Amino acid sequence: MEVVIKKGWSREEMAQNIARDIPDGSYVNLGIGMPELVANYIPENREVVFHTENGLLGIGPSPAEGEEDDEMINAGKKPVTANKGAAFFHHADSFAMIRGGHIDICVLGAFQISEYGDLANWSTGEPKAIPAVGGAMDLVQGVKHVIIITKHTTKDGKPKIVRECSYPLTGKGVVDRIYTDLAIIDVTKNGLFVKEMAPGVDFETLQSKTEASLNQY
Amino acid sequence: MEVVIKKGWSREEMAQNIARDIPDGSYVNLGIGMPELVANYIPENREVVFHTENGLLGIGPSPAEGEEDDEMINAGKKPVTANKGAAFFHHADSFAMIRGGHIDICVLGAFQISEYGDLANWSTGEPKAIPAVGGAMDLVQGVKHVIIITKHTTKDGKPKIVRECSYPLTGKGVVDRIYTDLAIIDVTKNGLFVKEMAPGVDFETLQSKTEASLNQY
Amino acid sequence: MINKVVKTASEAVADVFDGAIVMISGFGEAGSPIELIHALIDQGAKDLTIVSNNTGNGHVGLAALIENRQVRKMICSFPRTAHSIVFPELYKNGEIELELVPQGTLAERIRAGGSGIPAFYTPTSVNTPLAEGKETREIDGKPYVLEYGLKADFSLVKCKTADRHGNLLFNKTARNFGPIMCMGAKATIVQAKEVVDLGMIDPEIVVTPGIFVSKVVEIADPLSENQLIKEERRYPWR
Amino acid sequence: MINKVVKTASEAVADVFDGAIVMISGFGEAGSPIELIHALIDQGAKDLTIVSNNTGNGHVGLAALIENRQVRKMICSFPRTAHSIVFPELYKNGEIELELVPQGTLAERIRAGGSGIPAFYTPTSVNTPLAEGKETREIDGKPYVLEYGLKADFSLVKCKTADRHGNLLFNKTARNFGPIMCMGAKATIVQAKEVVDLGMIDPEIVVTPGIFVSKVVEIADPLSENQLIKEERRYPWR
Repeated sequence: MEVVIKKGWSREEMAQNIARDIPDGSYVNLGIGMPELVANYIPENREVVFHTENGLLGIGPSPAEGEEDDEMINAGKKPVTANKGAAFFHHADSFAMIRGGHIDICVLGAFQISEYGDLANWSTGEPKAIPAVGGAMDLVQGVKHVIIITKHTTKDGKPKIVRECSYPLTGKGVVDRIYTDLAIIDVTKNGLFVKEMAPGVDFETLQSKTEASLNQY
Repeated sequence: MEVVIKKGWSREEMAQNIARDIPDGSYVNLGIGMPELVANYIPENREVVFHTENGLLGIGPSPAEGEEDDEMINAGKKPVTANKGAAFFHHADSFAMIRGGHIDICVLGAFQISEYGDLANWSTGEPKAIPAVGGAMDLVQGVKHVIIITKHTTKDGKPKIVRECSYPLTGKGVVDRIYTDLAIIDVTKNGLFVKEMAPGVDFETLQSKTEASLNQY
Repeated sequence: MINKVVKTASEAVADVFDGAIVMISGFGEAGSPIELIHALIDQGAKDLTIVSNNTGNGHVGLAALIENRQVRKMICSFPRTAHSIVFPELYKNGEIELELVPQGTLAERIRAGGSGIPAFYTPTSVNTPLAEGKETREIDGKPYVLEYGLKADFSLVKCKTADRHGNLLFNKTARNFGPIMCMGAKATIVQAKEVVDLGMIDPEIVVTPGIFVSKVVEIADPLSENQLIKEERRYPWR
Repeated sequence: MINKVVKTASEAVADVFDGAIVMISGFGEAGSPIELIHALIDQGAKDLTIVSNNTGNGHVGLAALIENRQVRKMICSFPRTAHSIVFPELYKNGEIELELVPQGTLAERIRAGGSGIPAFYTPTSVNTPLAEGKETREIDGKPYVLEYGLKADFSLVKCKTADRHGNLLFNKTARNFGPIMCMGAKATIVQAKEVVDLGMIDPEIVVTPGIFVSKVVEIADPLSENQLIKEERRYPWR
């Protein structure tokens, strides 16, 4: 009998890993795309309030088909509902929450993260590309804990955790923790520390897929 | 038969003079004390919305005795009511209205006004006095038309309209028009111009009670 | 008497002039005053600078205004959305200007402009290309960027309920930039799903007090951008 | 589960420490959290810096806190009101510090502190003694003063209605500084006339979203400062 070693976490498992680490009572902003998955995995005994920068605290589950409302959407422009205890507000108040340090955690995607916690996630810097920044630069500066969810490498296998970001920065020294398909990595003053590795992943393999130097606790 | 010449306007007439000049549809902030009288004299066919900096647009008449509400007051801490179409808001929004140039007219009292429209109305500068400024400095900078209501001279007959204010300033070059018991005076780039004199007051008398130079239109 | 209610969208936007700075509410497909924008297309004012979070969708509303070549410059945070077709095309051809502003900075600049605050410091965009050429400053040991208040000549805003004083209520996440854009313009033009009698809106729940509003027009059944995009409609209708 | 409701005012203010900066809501006699202040007197934290528009009335509430020598410094706009007796006396004797701030600047500094804006320019106080020693700057040909955001360790706020998430509704002009002080502190402590079940407050009319609130205590029948002053009461009661 052959033992099948599963290499790396799936998208759902990455989201689960993050959800597991979000404390009860947290106020959380989820970026567009993969970060949105996190909402599905909050343990049932925890109450977490989700914020969307377009003016809602207390996002509920997606509406049933046919129940969508054009005027009830999240930052990704997808239809949402509101939980009990929700509140609507305008954009300046919404970013007062973000910039003012009132949101506990945000989960964002990334193009690159440097070993100093620099983040690049808004522009590839290509001359023909249309730049679009949204709320990312506000989130990384204002939110207490900035968490990244990303595949460990690009589609063509290049490291996303690098010594220095080559793409335009979203913020310098802003990332607190990185959740990839291969590992969970803390960004500390003393460098990157591997907190956990996916089943079947060893430190050497992980380092080989990472440009920046990794440390073990 | 002797002709009795009435010298100067009463407090009520001064307030009436101002009320007469407030256009229909204006948003108006009234200072504490004599300015508050203006609200009583708005002609019936005009709709004027009164603002109080402690968070209400649409102040209505004073409540009947026994109907007062501790939590329904104006900036002078006096009980008020709210008209139809009123709105409550917090202090930052209230001063956004003031500082942002959204209020058409404010009516304030004065210790001194200079011929350049400088206003002193918050402190006599006495070393033992407790300074208190409130919203006066915001009003004079932000409101479109700053109007002063004041006796022409102090209790002991000294001019209040002076060449230069000796009291600490509330704002420099901020006053647009002065309504006193003796005259209505415009503050212009070319100096003070007398728009109207009270019955029985002549220009010479008026100038003799005014330190600054007055001009006639 | 104060009566800010006008009868038609065309009457509401009649004063918009060539070269004006115009704020337009909305985030994605929620809260965009589509009837006011279409009236502005009919009216024809050109060389406009538009302040709006996005650049419009499909070929209707803001996208149609851009397509009709009435817009010289966009000030926005996210010009590239799923249904944005018109702006990217013009931008790549160098036919429209873009001032890219982080979303929170955009919101704060609009609020500042409406609040008499000419400039403020913010941590957002520090050490990024969007801070290049801007004044930075250390306060309590942390770096900040100086940003300036934004003021518009006109704001076009969509809301749920209005009265003749211009007191407004909004609907869910269609509130977004509406209330601050009402503050930020010399003249604020609002389309409301319903205009109610004065006194029908509880003073405790007013979101935008009438002082921030110049004109109101009732549009009882506003078009849905989503629907128009699905149907591939274009404005002017053809 | 999120439950910010605590049982007593003493429990609510238990964490206030010596030397803390504390914002206290209210304007004149409206909106002052008198039960929370009295609990703070019982608790005894001293050397406090208090941010509040006025300096309290008679010998109760904020005035009693000052009289009990727990306050080192007041940051306020109008320290001299009809019923303010305690502060003027101490101030004349040099026993309490005063930072006098124009009311709109006070409000804006509190909002800025709570919004991550470290500093902003304002026209208010330009060319007056209150601008002395402050940086000024010309923007578009007009002079402005640089003012800094205010942040507190605690805010004590009174409101009408709260739920267990800390969503708040206020009552009439007792709203005043409450909502911005909720934003401006690391820990915001609220006394509400009623605590209602989650879901009872319409999300469209929430004035202060719960994210800005740390603790809520229900005080169903708060004392009236006006009444206490008429009765010449003093706290601690004697």
